[in-house]
Formats: sequence, C-alpha cells, structure tokens
Amino acid sequence: MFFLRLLTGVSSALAVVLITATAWAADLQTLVTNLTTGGFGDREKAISELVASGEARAAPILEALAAGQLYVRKADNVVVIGKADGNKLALSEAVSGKPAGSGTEAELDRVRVNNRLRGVIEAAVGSLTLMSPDARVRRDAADSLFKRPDPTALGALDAAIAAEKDARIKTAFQEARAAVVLTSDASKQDKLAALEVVRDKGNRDALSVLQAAINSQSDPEVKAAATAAAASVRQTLAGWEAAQNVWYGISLGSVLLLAAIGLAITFGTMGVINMAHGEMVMLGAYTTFVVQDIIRTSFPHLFDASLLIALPLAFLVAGVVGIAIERGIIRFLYGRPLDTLLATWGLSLVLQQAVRSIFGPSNREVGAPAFMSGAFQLGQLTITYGRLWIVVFSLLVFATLILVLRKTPLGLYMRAVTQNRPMASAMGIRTPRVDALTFGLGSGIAGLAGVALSQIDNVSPNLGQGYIIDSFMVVVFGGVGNLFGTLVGATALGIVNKFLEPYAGAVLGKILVLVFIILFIQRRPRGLFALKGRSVE
Amino acid sequence: QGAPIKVGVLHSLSGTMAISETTLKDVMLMLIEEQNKKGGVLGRKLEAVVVDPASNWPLFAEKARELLQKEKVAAVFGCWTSVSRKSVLPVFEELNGILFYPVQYEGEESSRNVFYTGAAPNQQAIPAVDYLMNNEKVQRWVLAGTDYVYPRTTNKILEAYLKQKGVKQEDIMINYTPFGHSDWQSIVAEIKKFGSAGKKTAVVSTINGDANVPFYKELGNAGIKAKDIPVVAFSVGEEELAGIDTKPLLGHLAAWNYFQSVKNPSNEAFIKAWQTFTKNPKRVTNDPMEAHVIGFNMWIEAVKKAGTTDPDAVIDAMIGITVPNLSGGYSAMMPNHHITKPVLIGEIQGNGQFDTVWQTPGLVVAEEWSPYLPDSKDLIADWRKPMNCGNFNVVSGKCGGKGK
Amino acid sequence: MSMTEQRSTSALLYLSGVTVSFDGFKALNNLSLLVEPGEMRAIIGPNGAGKTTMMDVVTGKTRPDEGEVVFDGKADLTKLDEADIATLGIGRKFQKPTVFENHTVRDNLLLALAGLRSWYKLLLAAPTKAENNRLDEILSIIRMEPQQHMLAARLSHGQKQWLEIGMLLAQDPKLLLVDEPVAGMTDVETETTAQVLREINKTHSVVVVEHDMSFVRALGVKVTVLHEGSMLAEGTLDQVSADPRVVEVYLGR
Amino acid sequence: MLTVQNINLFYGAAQALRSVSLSANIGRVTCLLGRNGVGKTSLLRAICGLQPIASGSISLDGQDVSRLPPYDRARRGVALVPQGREIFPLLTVKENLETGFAPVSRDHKKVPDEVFELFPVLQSMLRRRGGDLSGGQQQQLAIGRALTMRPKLLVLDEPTEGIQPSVIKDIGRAITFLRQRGDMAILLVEQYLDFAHELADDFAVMDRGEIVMSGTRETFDTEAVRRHMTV
Amino acid sequence: MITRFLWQGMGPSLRVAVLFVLAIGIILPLLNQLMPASNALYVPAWVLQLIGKYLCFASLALAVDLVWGFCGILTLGHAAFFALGGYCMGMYLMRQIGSRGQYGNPLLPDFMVFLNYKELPWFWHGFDQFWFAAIMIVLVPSLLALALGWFAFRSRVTGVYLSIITQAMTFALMLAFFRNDMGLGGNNGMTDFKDILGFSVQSDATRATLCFASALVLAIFLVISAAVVGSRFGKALTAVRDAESRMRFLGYRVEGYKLFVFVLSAAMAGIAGALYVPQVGIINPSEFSPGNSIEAVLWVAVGGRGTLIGPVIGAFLVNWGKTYLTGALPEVWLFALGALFIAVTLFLPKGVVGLWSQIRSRGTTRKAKVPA
Ligand SMILES: Nc1ncnc2c1ncn2[C@@H]1O[C@H](COP(=O)(O)OP(=O)(O)OP(=O)(O)O)[C@@H](O)[C@H]1O
Ligand SMILES: Nc1ncnc2c1ncn2[C@@H]1O[C@H](COP(=O)(O)OP(=O)(O)OP(=O)(O)O)[C@@H](O)[C@H]1O
Ligand SMILES: [Mg+2]
Ligand SMILES: [Mg+2]
Repeated sequence: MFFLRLLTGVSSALAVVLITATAWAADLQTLVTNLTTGGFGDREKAISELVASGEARAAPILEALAAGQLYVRKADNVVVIGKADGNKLALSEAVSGKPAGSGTEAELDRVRVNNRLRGVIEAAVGSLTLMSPDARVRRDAADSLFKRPDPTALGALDAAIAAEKDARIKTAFQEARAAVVLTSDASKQDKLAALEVVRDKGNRDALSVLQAAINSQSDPEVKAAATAAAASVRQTLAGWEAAQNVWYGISLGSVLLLAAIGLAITFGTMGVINMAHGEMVMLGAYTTFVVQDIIRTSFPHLFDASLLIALPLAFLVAGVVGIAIERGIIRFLYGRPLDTLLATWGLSLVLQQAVRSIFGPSNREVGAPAFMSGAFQLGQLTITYGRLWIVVFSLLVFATLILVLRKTPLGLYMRAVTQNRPMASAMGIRTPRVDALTFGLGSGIAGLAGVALSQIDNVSPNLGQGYIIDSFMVVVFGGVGNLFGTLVGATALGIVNKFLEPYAGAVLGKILVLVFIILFIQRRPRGLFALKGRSVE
Repeated sequence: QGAPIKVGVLHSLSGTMAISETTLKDVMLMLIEEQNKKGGVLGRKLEAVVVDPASNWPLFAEKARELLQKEKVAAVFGCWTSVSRKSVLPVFEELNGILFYPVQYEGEESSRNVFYTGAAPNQQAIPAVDYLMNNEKVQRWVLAGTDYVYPRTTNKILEAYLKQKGVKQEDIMINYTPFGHSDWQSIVAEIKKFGSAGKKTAVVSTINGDANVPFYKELGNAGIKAKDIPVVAFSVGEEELAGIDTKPLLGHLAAWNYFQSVKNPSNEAFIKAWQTFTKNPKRVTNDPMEAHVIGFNMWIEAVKKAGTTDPDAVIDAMIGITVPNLSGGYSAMMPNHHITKPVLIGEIQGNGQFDTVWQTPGLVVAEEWSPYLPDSKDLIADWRKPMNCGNFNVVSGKCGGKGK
Repeated sequence: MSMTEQRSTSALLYLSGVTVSFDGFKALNNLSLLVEPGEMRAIIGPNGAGKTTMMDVVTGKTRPDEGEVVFDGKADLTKLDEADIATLGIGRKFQKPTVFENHTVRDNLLLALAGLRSWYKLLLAAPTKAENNRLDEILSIIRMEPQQHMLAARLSHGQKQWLEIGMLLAQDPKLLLVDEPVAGMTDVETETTAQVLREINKTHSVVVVEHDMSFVRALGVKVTVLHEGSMLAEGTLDQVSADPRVVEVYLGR
Repeated sequence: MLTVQNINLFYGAAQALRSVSLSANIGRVTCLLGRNGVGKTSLLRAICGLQPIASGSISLDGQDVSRLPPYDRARRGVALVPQGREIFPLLTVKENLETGFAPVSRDHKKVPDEVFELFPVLQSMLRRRGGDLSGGQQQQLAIGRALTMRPKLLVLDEPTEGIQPSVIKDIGRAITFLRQRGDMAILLVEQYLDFAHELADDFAVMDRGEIVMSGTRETFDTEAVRRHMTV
Repeated sequence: MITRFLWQGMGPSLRVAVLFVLAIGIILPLLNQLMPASNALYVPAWVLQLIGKYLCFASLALAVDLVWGFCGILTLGHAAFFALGGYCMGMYLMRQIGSRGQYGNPLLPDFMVFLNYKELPWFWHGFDQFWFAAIMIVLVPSLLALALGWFAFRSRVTGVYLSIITQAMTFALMLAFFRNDMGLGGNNGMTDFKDILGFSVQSDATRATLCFASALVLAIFLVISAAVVGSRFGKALTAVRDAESRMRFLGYRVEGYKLFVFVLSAAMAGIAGALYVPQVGIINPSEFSPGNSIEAVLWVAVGGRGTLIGPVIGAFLVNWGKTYLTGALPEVWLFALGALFIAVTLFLPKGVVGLWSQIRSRGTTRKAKVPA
C-alpha cells in the first residue's frame, strides 16, 4: 500500500516536471527577461510564470532574485547572478548557470524586489524545493508554504508527502498541505479535516492560518469549525504566555543583574557612590567593538569567537581603568563616601566625552556571532539565543564572584578592608592593593557586562547613562552589601516589570515598578535582604 | 572685504542628543568652509559660531539668546526634536532671528522666524502608509512610537488617515514606550501576536533615537522578517543603521526625503566632500544633513537676493527660493516656510544603506497644519504680504487660530 | 502569681518571662527582674550573658519575642518606641560610648537636657538661665569644664565615657540604665563614678552593669547575676560572690 | 624589639605626644599607665602606624619603621588589640580570626590553639558575625585575632575593658604564658592597677603626652603611680 | 519672637552674603533699566536672565543643602520639587496666553487643542488666578514631600535607601509627565509664555523684576535657613544627622525634625522652580530627570556642604562655568567640568567655602608651631 502510494506520487511528480520542462524549455530566456522588466506587479506575474514553467533553473534564479543578487549587466543586457567575492561580484549567467566573469555594482543594474515579492518567491521556491535532498531545505519549504499557502502547490505537496521518509518533515508537509487546502476550493470534508491538522499544530502561525480561514471561508460550517479551532489554539497560547512573560522577566532581570553586579562591589561593598559605573560598562562595550573591528578587517574567520576574545579584554580594560581611578582619585576619599559621588560624576563626564572624541558620538556596530543569533522553540516559548546566553553568562559571573568573595583570601581581605580600613591595615592586610583590586574587580565586571549589553543595546557614549539608575535601584532594592539581594532584586524587578508591561503599557509599567520600589522600601527600609544585627545600627 | 558674517550652529554636542546632532554641526562647518572657498557671500567670509546646548532644553533658549544677542549671528542652523525648537522659538521671535530646523516633525506650527527644512507628516508618514497599503497589501497596522509629541501627533494623523481609507479600529494597534526604552521583548512578542490574525500586518515606527537599535536587534533575534511583518520607520536613517548589523533587517523600510544611496552627481559630490571633510571614507550621510544643505544654500541665495543679512529682508527673500536637493530635483521654499520634497521609501540593505523601492512621482508640498486634525484643518500659513500669518483661518478669514 | 501582680504595680521596672532570640540563639531566656522605685541595682554576669540585650529590650531597641516589660506600673514598653520610652523617663548610657561627635561637649549636654523635645518648640526656644546653670553644674560634676567647647570627636575614650554620664545626668530620667560606666577609667575615677551614681540614686532609680567588682562593691547595692539569658543569683555582692556557680561561670578562681 | 625615641604627635594644632621614648623587649611585658586622655592610645597607634608622627623615630629590631604603613609593620610582627575592639562587624568570628593570616607565612595559616584554649566562647561562636557579639566577647575576639598574627610585638590597649573577672584572670595567665614562651615582646596599656602590677616587667607612666615615670617591676612604686593617675 | 527667631542665625558672614545677594538683585536690574544701552555699565537683559537663573539654582541648592548638609538626607529628587513648582507656574502662564495661542482657543492651551481635548482637565482649574497658582507652587511640592517623608521617615528609611526613594520618585514623575495623556504638554512641556501678572514676560522691565524677585527670595531663604540651623532645632538637626538613633534614646521624635526640614526645603525648591520658569521660558519633564537632582547635589558639594553660603557659591560657580564653557569650548567643555568636580573633591574637601577656613587653619598651625 505504502509503496504503491510512494510510487504513484513520485511518478506523477516526475510527469509534471517532464511535461512542463519540454513545453517551456525554449522560453526560459524570455521568462527570465520578463523578471527584470516592468513594475512590481509585472514582476509578480513573471515569477509565477517562471514557477509554472517548472524549469530546474527556476529555483536558483528566484533565490538569487529574493536575495537581491540578480542583475542585468549594463554592457550587454545579460541577466546574471552576482555573488559577493571580496570587493567584486562573481557573476554567472542566470539562464545557463555558466560563469560570466566578475563585475562591480556600478557595472550592473540590480533587479529590485520588495517584501511582497520576497514572500511570493519564498512560497514559490518552497513548492520547488519540496523534493530537495537537504532535509533543512525541505523543512523550510514546508514552513514557508504553511505561512504562505499557495493552491497551485497542492500537487507538489502530495508528491512530496508520498516521498518523504522523515516523520517530522512529513508532519510539516501535511500541515502545509492542510493550510493549502484551506485556501483552495477543496471540498468541505477536506477542509474540515485540514482545520484539525492546523489546530493540532497549535502555534501562532497556525492561528494566523485559521484566522485567514475565518475571514475567507464562505461555508458556515467550515467557518464555525475554523472559529472553534482558532479559539482552542488561542487558549493553548494563553497558557504559554505566562511562561513567556516569566522568561522575559528573567532575561530582563539578567540584564539588570549584569549591569548592577559590578556596582554591588564598588558601591555595595566598598561604599563608593560610583557614578562612573555606567561608563565602565560602556568601556566594555567599546572594547567589544574594537575587537570585532579588528577581527572583521584582519581575521574574519574568527568572528564567531569575537565575544569570547572580547570578554577577557573588556575585563582587563575596564579593570585597569578602574584601578587607575582608585589609585588616582578614590583612595583619597575613603571615609568621605559622599564626596565620591562628586568625583565619580565628574569622571563619568570625562569618560563619556573621551569616548565621544575617540569613537565619535554615534552608535557603533557590534555584531552577533552565530551562536547568539536566532531563536528556538521550547513548546510555544520562543527563546532567543542571545538572551539565553546572557542569562547563562550573568549567572556564571554571579557565581564566580560569590566564590571569589566567599572562598578566597582576597575576598576576605576585601570585605575586611571595606569594613574597617585602618584596622585591616593594622592586621597586615595591604590595604592599598586590596582597595585597588576590589575597585578593579568591580569595574572589570562592569566591563564584562558591557560585552553582553553590546549585544542588545546601543554602543554609544550614552550607553552607561542608561543603566546607572537601574543599577543603583537594583543594588539598593536588593539590600546594599548583599550579593544575593542583587540577584534576587534584579530578577524580581525584571519579572514584575514584564508582567506589568502587557497590561499597563511600557511607560506606565515602568512608573508602577518605581512606585513599587518606593513602597517596598517602606516595608523593608534596608532592602530585600537586609543585613540584620546590632552592628548595622 | 567686510567683517565676517557669523552663522550660529546650535546643535547638542553632549548629552543624549549628541548622538544625532553632532553630525549636523560637522555638516554646517563643512558647508561654511566650502562657501568660504567660493568667496563667502556678499563679498564677506562666513564664520561659524558653535555652541553646545548639551541636550538641555532651557539651555537651548539660553544659547539661542547668546547667539543672537551677544554674537549677533545672521542666521542659526540648529535644534533637533520639537521641544528644543519650541524652547528657542520665543527667543527667535523676540529678537527677530532666523532659524533653520532640519528634522522631520509633527507639523502644527509655522513661525515667521523659522524655516522648516525637514519633513512635515504628509511628506513622510502618509506616503509611507500609502506604499505599504498599495504595494505590500497591508491590512493591519501597528503604530509604535516613543511617548512624545511627534509620534503622538503622527499616529493621530495616521489613524485618521487609515480610518478614512477603511481600516477598522481593531486592525490598528497603538503602542507607546518611554524614551530610551531598551527591553523590547514583550512589545516584539505583542507585535507578533497582533500579526497572527491572518491579515498582512506592518509596523509604522516613530520610535525615537537610541531606542531603535535595541528594537531592531530584538526584531532580528525574534526572527520577525520584513516579508512577514515589515517595519517602516521615520526616524531611522543611515546614521542609526551604522550601529546595527543590518543583515537580519533586510527589507524593513524607512521613509525619508533623501537616502545616501540615491544616485545622482550632486549627491555623489556631496558624499565625497563629506567623507573628505570628516577624513572617514565610511562616514554616512542622512536626511537631516541634506535638509541643512538645502537650508544653507537657500539662505545663501536669499542673502544674495536681498543683498543684506538683515533678517527682515532675508525672511522676505527666502520665499520662492529654489535650490537643487540631493535627490536629483529641486526644492523650493514655500510661503508656509516649509520646503517641497520628494518622498522616498527605502528598504534596509545588508550594508547599512537604503535601497529606494518607491518614490513619489513629483515633489510634495508640506501641510504644516494637518487636514486630518479637526482644529487645524482650516488653518494655513502664508508669510507673504499681505497675509503674513502663520495660522490663518480660511473659514473665518482671520489670522490667529480661531480668529475670533 | 498574685504576688507578682501585686508587686508589679509598685515596681518601677518589671520584666517578666522576657525571651529574646537571634536566629535560634536565646540571648535572654525567660528573664524576670524587678526594680523598685529609688532602688539602685547592679547587674553582673559573664560576657554574653544578656545584660546589654536586657537594656536593649527596656529601651525599645530590641523587641522581645515573649514576655512583659512594664515601666512605672502602667506603660507596656514592648509596645513603645525608643523616643516614647525615653520620654517616659528612662535614660541610658551605652556600653560603647556614643556621643554627638560634631557637637561641642556643652552642646551634647544641652541636647540631652531634660525638657524641650518637640521640633516646633525647639525652633523658637531661647536659652534660659536655669538651663545654663544646670549645664555648668553637670560640667563640673563630670569635670569637663576645660573641654566644654571642644568637639566631642576629639575626646579620648575615657572622656567620652564621662560625657555620656553627663548626658545621662542632664536627661534627668526616672530610671538610669548604665552599661559599664567605668570601663577605661582609672581606679580613682572609678571611685568618683561610684560616688556620682550614689548621689544620683538619692533621687533616681539606677540599674548598673559592670564587670569591675571593686566598683560594684563601692556601690554597695543588691546584685543580680545573669547567666545565659536568665537570672542565676541575686543578693548582696558578698552573697553572690560566695555562690559557687557564680564563681564558676563569672568570677573565676 | 621596639624602640621609640622622642616622638611628637599632633592632632591638628593640638599636641598629643611630647618627645616620648619607650622600649619593649622580647620576653618582657612593658606596661603603660596614665589617666584618661594623656595619650596612651595615641602612642600605641603611632607605634602601629595608624597615626603619623611629626618627629622622632620608631624602630623594630633596630630598623626604622617610622615611615612604614601599618601593614608593613604588621608584617614585621606588630599586632594590635585596639581600644574599642574594632572588630570587622560583618565578618564571622572565624573570618575575623582569619584576617590575621595576612602577614604570616603559608604554613602558619592556622588559628593557634591557645586562642581557643583561652577563649572557649569563640570556638562555639565561629559562625556568628563579629558585630553581633557582646562587648566582652568582641574584646576576646580582638585578642584572639591579634594572636593569630603570631606577633613578635603584641600591643594591647586596655585589653581587660568590659571583660568578666574570670576571663581577666585568664588573660593575665595568658600574658604570663606568652611572656614565658619568650617569643614576643608585649606592650600593655592598662588602667587596672592591680592587673598591671602583677604582670609588668617594665612600666612607664604618662601624663599630658609625656612619659613622667618609668622603671622595672622592682622599682614599681604603686603610690607614686597612683599620684600620677589622679588629677 | 519671630524677629528674634530670624536674627538668631545671622552670623556676620551670613549678613554679608545676604546683603551681597540683595545688592546683585537690586543693582543689576537698575543698571539695566536706567543706563542707556551704549553705556559701559549697561547690563543687557540676557545677563539679567542668566543671573536670575543662577539665583533660582542657588535657592534650589540651598534647599538641597538644608536637607543634605544639615539633616543628612542625601536627596536625589529635589529637582522634582523644583519642577513641580515650575509646572504650577507654567500652568498659570499658559492660562495667561488666553486666545493668543496658535489655534486661538480662549480656554485650552495649544497642546490640548491638537491632542483633541474637549475641555480643560480638572486640575487646570484655578490656575488662571495668580494667587491660586502661588498657593499651589508652595503646596504641591510640600504635600508631595510631606507624603513621601511621612512614610519614609516613619518607616525609618535612611541613607542610600532614602536617596533611592527620592530618585525613584523623580524618575517616576519624569516618566509620568512625559506622557501626553497627563494633560501637561508631554515632552514638549509648556513654552511660548506671554504675560505674567499682566506684564509681558519678554519686556526688559519684567526681566529685571524677576531677577530682583529671585534675589529677594534667595535672601529670604538664606535668612530663614540661617534661623533654622542656628536655633536649638538646628543643633538637634545636626545631631539627628550624625547619630539618629542616639537622639531617639534621648527622647527626640526624629521624624518630626526630618519632616519639617524636608517639607520646608521642598517648598523652597518649588518657589525657586516657579521663578525659574518665566525666566528661561520653558518647563518640560526633563527637569525631573534624576541627573538634574544629582547636579543640584553637586553644586552643594562644590560650594561646601553644611554651610549656608556654600550652595549659593557652588550653584553660581558651576552654572556660570557651564554657560561660559558651552559657548567658549563647546567640544571639550565636559572635560573641563568633569575635571572641576574631581579637583574640588580632591583638593577642596570642604568645597570652595572650605578653602577659606583651610587657608586660615594653615595660618594658625604655622603660628602654633612657631614658638615650639
Ligand atoms: N543580633 C544578634 N545576633 C546574634 N547574636 C546576638 C545578637 N545580639 C546579641 N547576640 C548574642 O547575645 C548574647 C548576649 O549579648 P549581650 O550583649 O546582651 O551580652 P552582655 O551580657 O552585655 O555581655 P558583655 O558583658 O560582654 O557586654 C551574646 O552571646 C551575643 O553574641
Ligand atoms: N582624633 C582625634 N582628634 C583630635 N584630638 C584627639 C583625637 N584623638 C585623641 N585626641 C586627643 O588626644 C589626647 C590623647 O588621647 P588618647 O586617646 O591617646 O588618650 P588615652 O590616654 O588613650 O586616654 P583613655 O585612657 O581615655 O583612652 C586627648 O586629650 C584627646 O583629646
Ligand atoms: Mg554588654
Ligand atoms: Mg586610650
């Protein structure tokens, strides 16, 4: 039975290809030329003609068109495909696929596409690549057909379903087929069956297909079934939404944590009201930029490792600057914590302006390495890799820091020095060195945060300003001098923020969070994890 | 050869706005230098007086006063954002100065002492929406903006416009975020959700300044592709894109009156001059820069025409002055003190540039008073004599709003 | 039971079953104590016995987990805050001298001086002759006239001790709680302090905590021995010194 | 071990020490006496490097240390039990003791047994925060902490203040023990005359920033001392 | 009684300061009004406006110093009180525009018209009357301070926790005022004022008067502050600053002290803000920005914390520096300002005012050492 279906499927697909190929072969040249003339509307028509031709060359040509790589050579009006090759473009003739030398953008006219055409091409290419030997390509084809169901693809889909061996891709094909059925003039039964398949897929795309079905179907029964299916999908999605909010909260929290954790040392532990903390974060971000810039120009193959290279460097740069600040300014101010506010504010102005003078006032580009781009699904939860890594990274930094402070002699001396500097000195602790190292550590960690934040925010001279207030809030909210407080405080604020945002809107949400902090501090005047005991009085 | 003519440059070089405005200061320095190479104007050299209002609005007013009263400049090129302009406006009116304002804004204003070389909403927002509606068949709209006056007004105008075009209320989502908003996860998710209603959806973004980079980064990461939900932005230009990896953003749109990628000799010359001036072969150009180029050239022409830098004479001479813009046409100063502009829709390319996908067939005249707002639809501005009025009510036939 | 109730009405300070614990550690364990009006009581006990904690409870710094603390037969001190309790007439000298470092010695005393406390009255208060006389008097008792215009920050440890005693005098409370007044004083000063306290006791009730036995002897009053948060013994110094348990945990051999 | 020669010390314009000279030797207890505010603490702080001196010299084992910071002096064997205890309030008792490891070599990074023998409370409170201890417990901790540094010169500023009598006796015994062990010099400030008398090998009495009397145990004249201690 | 109260804090140096401030406030406006523009002594109006602005900032700094320097509350939110006072004044000035706005609506300010308001929001009523606005200028900041202080001081929120609360407050207010829906002009705030008490804000005479008023207000604030800190209350206040809990054990209700000073200072800041707005011609939510509050603290620190003259000097110095440097060194002035802040902390630990006593004490030490 199965074999039979497979056989008929394959043969019918073959037949389609054969028939159309012979009928239209001669016209490929015309079809391709049609692609390059007229407005977007004409181009759309040309695309569907090209697809209908079933030409083997159709897929690469269309893909090149969608990617903006299809050109007309000005010199001889030949349609070519241009792939970047250093500063030039390596050309090949579109119709034959033969190499056609190289050229520059200036010698060529690009064939323009817009988003709508890209969608059309994607769907078209989808139906053409259903039989691709590459499993990823087949999957993508199914996905794009699902998102952009095209009734003409039904035959190809059936053939593909029959030929498919991978169970998961097969399901994807069947879902795509269901979506296609809903847009076609199939029978009521078929449509009702298709609705079930789509409903079982159960994600946002499915909802979108169902909504479209509700809008377009005329048969009341189908319409009702579609409405019911949409409602059920919506219900599942609503359940996931809370989980999604928690995740957003955690990821916002991790950003706050990263930004605040260095401050938890310089301010929380050392008591320096460090207004230049944000600038240390900024230095870390700019270090990342410089590293990437060097890599881009000199070692492009290392790009994916750029952040890993930047991390130790950012730590060093910010740490060394921090040590310089401590030695040059802060050390004269111990015992006068309020004066550190004034000095570090001045310092932050100087650092900002210095960066502005060196790197210019505008944003600098920091790219995402491959492992930090894109997203994956966890159930109906979309988790972006970038955010995931930031969460992981912030926890790592946090854990390391706790270890350093709790388990190493240096950590012990740091705490001793900040609690009673003269006495620590009398105990034989080299206070100047410990002070410098502590401030350097806090600054270095801020630098690390800068590397992470460069992935989600502007790399500009103002970067630090955007985080300084939040950082202070987090440290104080968590309880000054308590690292765990910083962790819990950051996460709590992140989650509260993300639960408020959908209801109150971003602006009001933020205001409410601030009011919440004010009220909370009334309840716990020394933060979330207050230090207790007699010594605190 | 008389004493040099002083030209004020009033752009923030520090603080939050420095990121955008510093470039404009540089452009002004370049233009003045070039003009001096050509021998200045009226046989006198030009001299730039640069001050730093530091992104601080009261300081804008103070510095404007300093420029006009202490430095006695002949004209001022400056401001970015309406609040800075509103802050200096009374000063310019009181001291009868001339201000060239180069940034797109929400309209609803026309002052005798200000020349608006940026776009009014109808020179940017409405054509963009038209494009999406006609070419991308968009049916559902997210109007996302920073919570301040420009986005509010623009969105209000757009909302009225869309409804007039038959879009239903439920197909419009409006969302505002605070300045410098940096965590876009929820909002991007919401956009995605709004977009899964089986209708083609687009985002019209009036998100301002720094907030754009994290927004686009989040869009890219969340996998929202332009072919699924295109975003058209009014405040994202080449400078902003210079800070983002644009590959994931391919196909998202912006509406401006100028793109660096526009191919014509005058633009190419300008880009070349700019990159030489800044000694940076990668330095990009953008729309507000072009506005300053136009404004500056118009002012030079007007001074020549008036034969003096006296403000009253120059203000009168300005109207009707036509200079080439960098998009390949000519822009003219209209009686409402706004200029005519082509509207270009561009798609973001992988190299951080825009590729023009559509362009208005001709030049668009600014509607400083929006026809889509009930209280301003009857108002017009015309600074020619005898009307000489920034808010003339055509119904009552009187100057001054309701004109009672 | 009825016995205690009856006495509670007459006692100036009445602690019953007071327990304070910190993370499970009981600093005070079911402590009961009575101080009669006009009485002076010495409290001794090993380090960590809970003497300072007891004072913390009475002055409102620490809230007991259990137990009653009544002042003057009516005021339930566990419900009041520090300022209320001080206003009722309980003054305290801290174990670690705490004075206002940025004020002169004289101003320290002025701030402690009984009388005006509310902000609006102080705003308009003019210095009176009586007050000045009282300050001079106290300064001479604590022998700090020469230093009266010195900032308190510049005093040595022992001088701060004296200043605190002076502040206590100025405050003129019904009940004085004095925590280790003679720590860091010379033998002669110790005697002087004992005299001063005895003098005060003529008109006030006093509770003194001290480890200096010669000082306690010089006071010549009833002694309570605390140990591990509860009362171990009570009686004259000779009586308690003879108690083998007291010798064991406190006096040593 | 320690030689102090003609040091002068000022707080702003006020002179707290006037040409003070003093020495302390290994295996001996030197006791410094004096009324409140005569400059005893100031002298000890100067020896430890916590207060700069205006002139004069301080030397350890013949080496001039007058300009060295406190931690370098600690590394040369000076340990201080300060007046007012100066415990690190947020460190646990154990950590407080461990701060004493800073100046010692690797194989000595262990709290000496005598600390816990002397002050058994500390053993039972290792995990409690220093700041939560009672006054007397803190004083004991401060002494224990100084011993952890394995000092060659132990400087004690009124170590019996606030300590219960039995422990005072223990401390006295401990000082005797340490003296007899003969590996350190002990400099003790004490107001408690009997205690001082029992322990001191050498003594010095201060008044108004000057040493007004000094000698050995044999010449210790209790009455003369007492006179200096009253006003 | 009141006069005795007012005179009790007046030391000789303060008397000089008050007279000096008054002199500025009288002489400069007079020179502007009486001298012809050609005369060398003529003071142009923009100078008056700058001086007026500095005077308002000095009042704000004094208010900050009162709570920070004398009461130990490091407030990072005083700009909020300043801005609230400013907004009250702004609302009054907006209502004075009447039908001279762009749209010519006699009742609604322009921004309301184009945001489609149909009627005046309730909280705008009354602001057409100066007396009402004047009351609000004092009342609104005071009430906010009272509410915040009441809760915070009773819950014994102190130190950085209190600082952060004040910062959160001003930050929240900033975000709220940025919202167009607040009915207060959103980001654009309020501008284009025409009249104050019937006089054109753009006339030199009005400017001269406003400058004088600012000086007068500062002088009054100086006298009041001196009276407060010079009284026994002031002694108690500094004691609260240094050892709050010890004061409680002496029977002082510390909350009352803090609350009084906090509210007094908020009212002062509000009045300063109200005078500031007509002189600079705009009020907008960025006045609430936390950075502004921090700056006010910096003025105090530069001038000298815990003195009364210090904040005045600090405010003048820093703001004059800003005015001068943003014009003279537009590209690098932040370096100069930043360096100033660092230098003051390092070399003048007690601020500029401390310089004087530093010099003096150096003199005395030298003298003291001579005979020795
Ligand atoms: N906040 C706290 N957390 C943990 N333990 C505490 C705390 N406060 C006090 N303790 C413990 O309670 C016990 C009693 O302390 P208290 O200060 O009352 O003793 P004391 O009798 O005054 O001793 P001393 O004579 O040494 O002054 C001590 O063991 C102390 O360590
Ligand atoms: N930080 C300081 N600033 C100014 N003067 C000080 C300072 N510390 C101490 N003094 C002064 O120096 C003198 C000596 O003080 P010191 O603390 O050395 O006395 P002491 O002998 O230890 O007294 P006590 O027995 O009370 O501890 C005192 O008169 C004191 O006023
Ligand atoms: Mg005690
Ligand atoms: Mg001493």
